[in-house]
Amino acid sequence: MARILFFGRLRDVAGCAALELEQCGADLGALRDLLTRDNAALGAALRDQSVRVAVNQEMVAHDASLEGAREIAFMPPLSGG
Amino acid sequence: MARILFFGRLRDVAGCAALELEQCGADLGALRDLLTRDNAALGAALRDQSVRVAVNQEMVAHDASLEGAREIAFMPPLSGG
Amino acid sequence: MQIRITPDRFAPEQELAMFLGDGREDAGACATFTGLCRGGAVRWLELEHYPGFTEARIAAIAERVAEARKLLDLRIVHRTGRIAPGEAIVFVAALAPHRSEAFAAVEALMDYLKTDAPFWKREMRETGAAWIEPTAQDITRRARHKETR
Amino acid sequence: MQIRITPDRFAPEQELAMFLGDGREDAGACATFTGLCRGGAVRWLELEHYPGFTEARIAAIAERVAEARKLLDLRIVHRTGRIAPGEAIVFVAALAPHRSEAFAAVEALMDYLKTDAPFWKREMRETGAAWIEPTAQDITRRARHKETR
Repeated sequence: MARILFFGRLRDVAGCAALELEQCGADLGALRDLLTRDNAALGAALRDQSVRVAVNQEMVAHDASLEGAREIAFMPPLSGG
Repeated sequence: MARILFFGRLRDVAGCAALELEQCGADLGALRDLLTRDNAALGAALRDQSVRVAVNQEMVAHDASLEGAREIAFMPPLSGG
Repeated sequence: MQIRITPDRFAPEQELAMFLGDGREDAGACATFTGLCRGGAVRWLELEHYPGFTEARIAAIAERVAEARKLLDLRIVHRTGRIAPGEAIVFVAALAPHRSEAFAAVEALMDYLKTDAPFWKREMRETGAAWIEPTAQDITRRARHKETR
Repeated sequence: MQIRITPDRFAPEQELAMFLGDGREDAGACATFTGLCRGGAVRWLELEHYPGFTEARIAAIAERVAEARKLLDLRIVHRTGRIAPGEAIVFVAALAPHRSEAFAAVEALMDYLKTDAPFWKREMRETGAAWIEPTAQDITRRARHKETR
């Protein structure tokens, strides 16, 4: 069981802020394929190089393994201040 | 009649914050000579290149004329903040 | 060091009062920055963060800046949620023995917050909503500070 | 724009409150600097100025910086007389649409005040009094800002 979080404009594309998945796949590539199945626009948006990913609140590479992943966050370019 | 002001460490050397002079000389060189007569240390201190001079509250060069001078200020290096 | 992410309005002057309240005698310099919500075409801003993650990331960067600049104290307050024109979005204050470190720390932290802290900002305009992303200038400015990389 | 030279203690947070009080909606950035009297070997500072001349010189420089940086507002408060450790000596605040101008203005004004504003500063130590003059670093820093020359 894993929780997928979408922030900023990715939330608009996903149509929700969070998803609960029984199976999220072995790695981020597999998860993106899974999310693309129902929403092609979301798949494309998640593949953008500007999107950062955190697994269990740690930053990871775009092809990271999802072993032990409980929370996966997709983050478009950040902007505070 | 002119008022001569000494600031910062020049006041310590002059021994006073202000002097009133009937005649202050034609230019700054003459005034410095006049002030040196009674106080050699003050003459040397006033000739230091780091000392700035204002006449009637306007910055002037070290050899400025004192025509119309009512207030002559000798200022050692400045430091606020 | 205090880092606060809050949905509530805050007053920069109260933050400064609390920050300087201790009155340490080894401090010679306090630099601050307050980011304000501009009006005009913008009716309000919406700021979102990633609870837990955002705080942890900012704390890690803040500690590095505090160490690199030998700060005596540091405060960061960042609003989330709906922010109206004229309201403060962010307040950063740095206390140091001398001014160059205090200025450098506040600038480095602001450049970081603008480009790399986990916040997402949306401007609500008459014409609709627009997500705001860092400008090329923001990214160039940020690259100046090795301690926030 | 407000410039105040005062023998009275002042609270930086009150200055910031007054400075931001108008709540203009075209402002996006407020940078401030507070210079504090450090303790340790120093029992107190004595700050002297040249009444009339000091105010006029600071006002002329402040106007040039405000114009060069397109500031929306500017405030400078400077103490004179006897200043105890922990007390504020100087407060500078700049309001601008964007942060780079606000930071640049405050830094330029502080570099000017440290080296070229008509103030004379004496540290009263256990061992006697010492006049403080700008350091080589102060003078180098000041040379960065063409608008205050």
